[in-house]
Amino acid sequence: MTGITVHTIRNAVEIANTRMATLEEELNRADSQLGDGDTGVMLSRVLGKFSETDISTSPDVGGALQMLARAAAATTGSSLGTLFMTALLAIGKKTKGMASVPWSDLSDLLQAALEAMIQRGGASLGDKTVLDAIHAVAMATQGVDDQAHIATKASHAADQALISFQGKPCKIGRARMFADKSIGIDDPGMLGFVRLVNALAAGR
Amino acid sequence: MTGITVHTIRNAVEIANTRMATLEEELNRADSQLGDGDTGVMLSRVLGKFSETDISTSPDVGGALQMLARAAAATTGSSLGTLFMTALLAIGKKTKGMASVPWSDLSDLLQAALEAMIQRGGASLGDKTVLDAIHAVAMATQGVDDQAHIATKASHAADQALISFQGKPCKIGRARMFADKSIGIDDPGMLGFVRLVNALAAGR
Amino acid sequence: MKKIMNSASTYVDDVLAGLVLAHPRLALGGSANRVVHRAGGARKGKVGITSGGGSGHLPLFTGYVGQGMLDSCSIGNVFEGPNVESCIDAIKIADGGAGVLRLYGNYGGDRMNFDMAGEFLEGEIETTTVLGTDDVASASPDEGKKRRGVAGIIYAYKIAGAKAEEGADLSAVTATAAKAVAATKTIGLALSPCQVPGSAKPTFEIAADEFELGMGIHGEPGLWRSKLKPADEIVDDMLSRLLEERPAGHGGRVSVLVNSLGATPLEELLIMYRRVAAKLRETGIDIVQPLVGHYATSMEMAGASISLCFLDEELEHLLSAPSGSPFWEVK
Amino acid sequence: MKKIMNSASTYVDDVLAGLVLAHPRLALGGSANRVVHRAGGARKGKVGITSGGGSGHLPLFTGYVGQGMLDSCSIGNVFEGPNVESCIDAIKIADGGAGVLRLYGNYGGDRMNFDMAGEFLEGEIETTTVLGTDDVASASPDEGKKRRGVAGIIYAYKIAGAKAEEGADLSAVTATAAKAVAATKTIGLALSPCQVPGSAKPTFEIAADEFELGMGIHGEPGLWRSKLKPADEIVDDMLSRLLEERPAGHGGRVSVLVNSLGATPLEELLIMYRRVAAKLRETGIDIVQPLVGHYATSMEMAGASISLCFLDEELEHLLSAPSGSPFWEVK
Ligand SMILES: Nc1ncnc2c1ncn2[C@@H]1O[C@H](COP(=O)(O)OP(=O)(O)O)[C@@H](O)[C@H]1O
Ligand SMILES: Nc1ncnc2c1ncn2[C@@H]1O[C@H](COP(=O)(O)OP(=O)(O)O)[C@@H](O)[C@H]1O
Ligand SMILES: [Mg+2]
Ligand SMILES: [Mg+2]
Ligand SMILES: [Mg+2]
Ligand SMILES: [Mg+2]
Repeated sequence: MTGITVHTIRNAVEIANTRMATLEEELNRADSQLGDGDTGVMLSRVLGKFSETDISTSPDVGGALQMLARAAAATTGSSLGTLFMTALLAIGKKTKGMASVPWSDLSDLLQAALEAMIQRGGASLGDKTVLDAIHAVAMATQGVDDQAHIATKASHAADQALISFQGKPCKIGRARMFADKSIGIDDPGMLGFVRLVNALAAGR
Repeated sequence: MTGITVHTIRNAVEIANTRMATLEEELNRADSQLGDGDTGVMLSRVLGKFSETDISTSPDVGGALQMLARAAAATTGSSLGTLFMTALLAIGKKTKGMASVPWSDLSDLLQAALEAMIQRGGASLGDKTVLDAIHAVAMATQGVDDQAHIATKASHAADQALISFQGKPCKIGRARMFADKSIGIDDPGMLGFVRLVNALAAGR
Repeated sequence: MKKIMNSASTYVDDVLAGLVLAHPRLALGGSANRVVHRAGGARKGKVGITSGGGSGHLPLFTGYVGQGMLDSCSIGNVFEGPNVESCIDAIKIADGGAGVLRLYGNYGGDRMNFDMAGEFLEGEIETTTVLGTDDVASASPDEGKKRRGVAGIIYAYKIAGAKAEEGADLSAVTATAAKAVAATKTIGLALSPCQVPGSAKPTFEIAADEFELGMGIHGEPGLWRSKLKPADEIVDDMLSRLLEERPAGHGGRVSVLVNSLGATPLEELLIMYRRVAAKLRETGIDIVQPLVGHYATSMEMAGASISLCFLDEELEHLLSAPSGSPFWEVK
Repeated sequence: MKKIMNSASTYVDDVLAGLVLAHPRLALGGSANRVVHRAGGARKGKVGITSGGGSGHLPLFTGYVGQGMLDSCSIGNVFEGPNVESCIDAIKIADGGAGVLRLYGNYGGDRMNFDMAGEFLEGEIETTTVLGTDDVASASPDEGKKRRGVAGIIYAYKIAGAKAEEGADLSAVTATAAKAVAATKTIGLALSPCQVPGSAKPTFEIAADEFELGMGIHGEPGLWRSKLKPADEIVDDMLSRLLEERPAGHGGRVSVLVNSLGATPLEELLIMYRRVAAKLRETGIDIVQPLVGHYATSMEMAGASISLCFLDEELEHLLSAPSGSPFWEVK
């Protein structure tokens, strides 16, 4: 079984970018409940830029992810965008020089990304942000080593995270200021991550 | 028969000032149709100031009028106010040194005031302003020499002027900018003059 | 419209009190404290320049009192001319013995009051008059004398002020002020009204997606109303109207003022200025000392005006002379 | 809300283009033209100071680039932090070889981006960080580090800028900036919202007769809402909150900034300033170099803020040092 390669990343970018066509509006709407309504626009812009970025010149996964991080740095100043960039850099550092990364490493890599994002953004798990969904996926994929199983488990865990946080208040970002109102509403960052994981798991 | 004295002026001021209690709102409303809605407020302020001004120290009519003009100068910067002041100065100049002015002079004095106001403001007769009502009163009182007749004739002429100008457009002041809309609406300056002439003629 | 104020009746006096506290180079005088003047008083032997007008247009008119600009300024209630007494006071305060130029916007009420004040002082102080008539939307070019004065009058303040500071006599200062007025053309656009304190309704009404070209600063009707258009298109229209009045033989240097009527933010003024600069460059005109900001407003009215001051050598020289008014300093 | 603009997507770049055209002392740089810097570039050997933030707050942040103030400034989209790349560019441009202070408002996104930019440049340029945290309404005094930065940050620009101009090293400039931030307290009030270009609705909603104390400049909720009150009452409340935070041992001299959030006109700021001056005099406090005007806005938002900078000898000395930014000049 092949692992994660530059080609895998390229494919993932295409799937995510395609998904944004319909997801953009849903995320904007979610963000406009309590935030500034730009989560979808931002993710579209970043993924569009990724799609334009030729990472095939990179011999290793780490290099490809760093190229994407640099593209993000020039494309957005939003919190989610910068956290995304942080995650890419963190995983990129761990996969430097690797032409192929075993799927069994994915959970640990997500864990490393999570730590970097917590460090960067100052939020904690449980604050109802994108972090909680990433955490759920990292946990669910621990010890799993084939792509198909990872896809199923990740997709399911992401959905569960979204559902279980719906009834909780947001504690970070703009929505924090309206913590009570945020109960019953999806966090747009988390929603975006979950929808993209679903798409990647489904291969479209 | 006695003529116009400082005492007559003092009485007129009181009558006009009292009349403003109810007239103020009517004039504001008239001015707010096309103007800035302050004709009533302004006239109230000026007449209130006149009422506080002790003109009894003046031995002559001209001096008393000049005192009132000076009071107006310190009380308003509105166009009607300044024209009123102009009128007072013009009549004051003609009645300088006169302890009593024959009622038969009134028409000429109004005519002199009118000329000064036209000179000052640049409007013409027929523009639908306070000038047209003053003109009507000056014409109607020409050659009349007793107060009672003057009162009747002035009051009637003023009313007629108001009616005959209702269907015409305003050609000066703020309302000029909305000349068409001004048809059917009373000019606030003219309305104020007419109502005060009515009150003076009625002795209350 | 919401206002931070104590009451309509104290509005103007509170504003003026704050103005002179915030700007110690200014002082308040006149019998009713409705004259703003230089704290140091008139300079002996210098021609005085006085202006005035209704309140509600800050920094116009009072904010341009200072060295190399105005000596005094009489202030009326909001959107009302200053009364005759304040005009008399302002002329007296501006007088340094060499006569006083009355330099103010062409509005009927103001004119009556300033004229009357001048007559009161006849034989005592020599006065002349120059009226600001920069608003091209308010009358056709052949009726130029009927045009009202708007933001562009600050060029006349600056230029006449510098001339007086140089020691020119009353007739020379007056001639220069008239030249500055003749060289300056303004056109404005309005997006939304303001409200006079104490008044129950705004100064005019306009649909949520419309703007009006050429509207006056008190809501006087303009040239036309239309749905909002892209800024560049609007600016192009405004500029072409101003350039139509470019004086024959003009040498190719202008100063530009892009002015907010109040609520319109600096961001939008700069979007406009970007286009003005590009278009003038295309036309072969060089910009000297551009001004972009709040220079002549109508309280919280939204909208903007563009003024061009078509310079010659003298005007440019006087424009760049030092001045020390709180809202237009040149060093 | 109506805007004079070409399109939401060109808004920021059009504004920046206009800004540098109107102010030739400023230049636009960085790989995406999202850095405003001094036209002359960094001065060799001087500590650089860079700031940044979202667009829509002019003259903040870019208008304070200039001699004796900021060296560069990265700009994001409206109400969005500048991206990491612009922050990197801004730090590089500010660098004169003596290190760069990152001095900006305490907002989560901005902090992430500036931190990340600093890390990208590790080993290449020495950087330090001071965050503006002047808004007393945004957290209690014991959570002072959580407070957001608003208009009062310009005092830190001015004071740190003067310190750097004097030749102080990075750690001294950083310490002085931190001292200026600690000495400055701001409270704001909001009357009506603005609208982000392209957005379908305003940043917040508020009744036609209400105001909100302590609301943030992006519409973040404040302390309380109430029916409009007389200006003096509002100012008294605001001032007492600021004076509660007067540092122990403060000598009795403050600088005051009464700032419009955008649509609120100068008239109303002066009404507020009048009361501020009277109240501080009563309290035995002397005002130094008051500032009243548009210094930090949220486009067409209506409202105002009051900032007090509690001075000591060093801060006052640095405050009065010359500075040459387009929107705050001291000579
Ligand atoms: N400090 C943080 N830590 C973790 N996640 C965060 C943080 N701040 C924001 N987010 C995530 O980013 C999302 C908002 O993203 P976006 O709308 O793009 O950013 P912005 O708030 O800058 O407009 C939130 O829903 C949340 O999931
Ligand atoms: N130039 C003028 N000549 C004659 N009458 C005038 C002139 N300007 C204004 N008026 C009169 O003044 C009235 C308006 O008065 P007022 O509301 O007090 O003044 P303002 O227009 O300054 O608010 C008009 O109705 C008109 O009768
Ligand atoms: Mg958002
Ligand atoms: Mg009126
Ligand atoms: Mg009026
Ligand atoms: Mg955002």
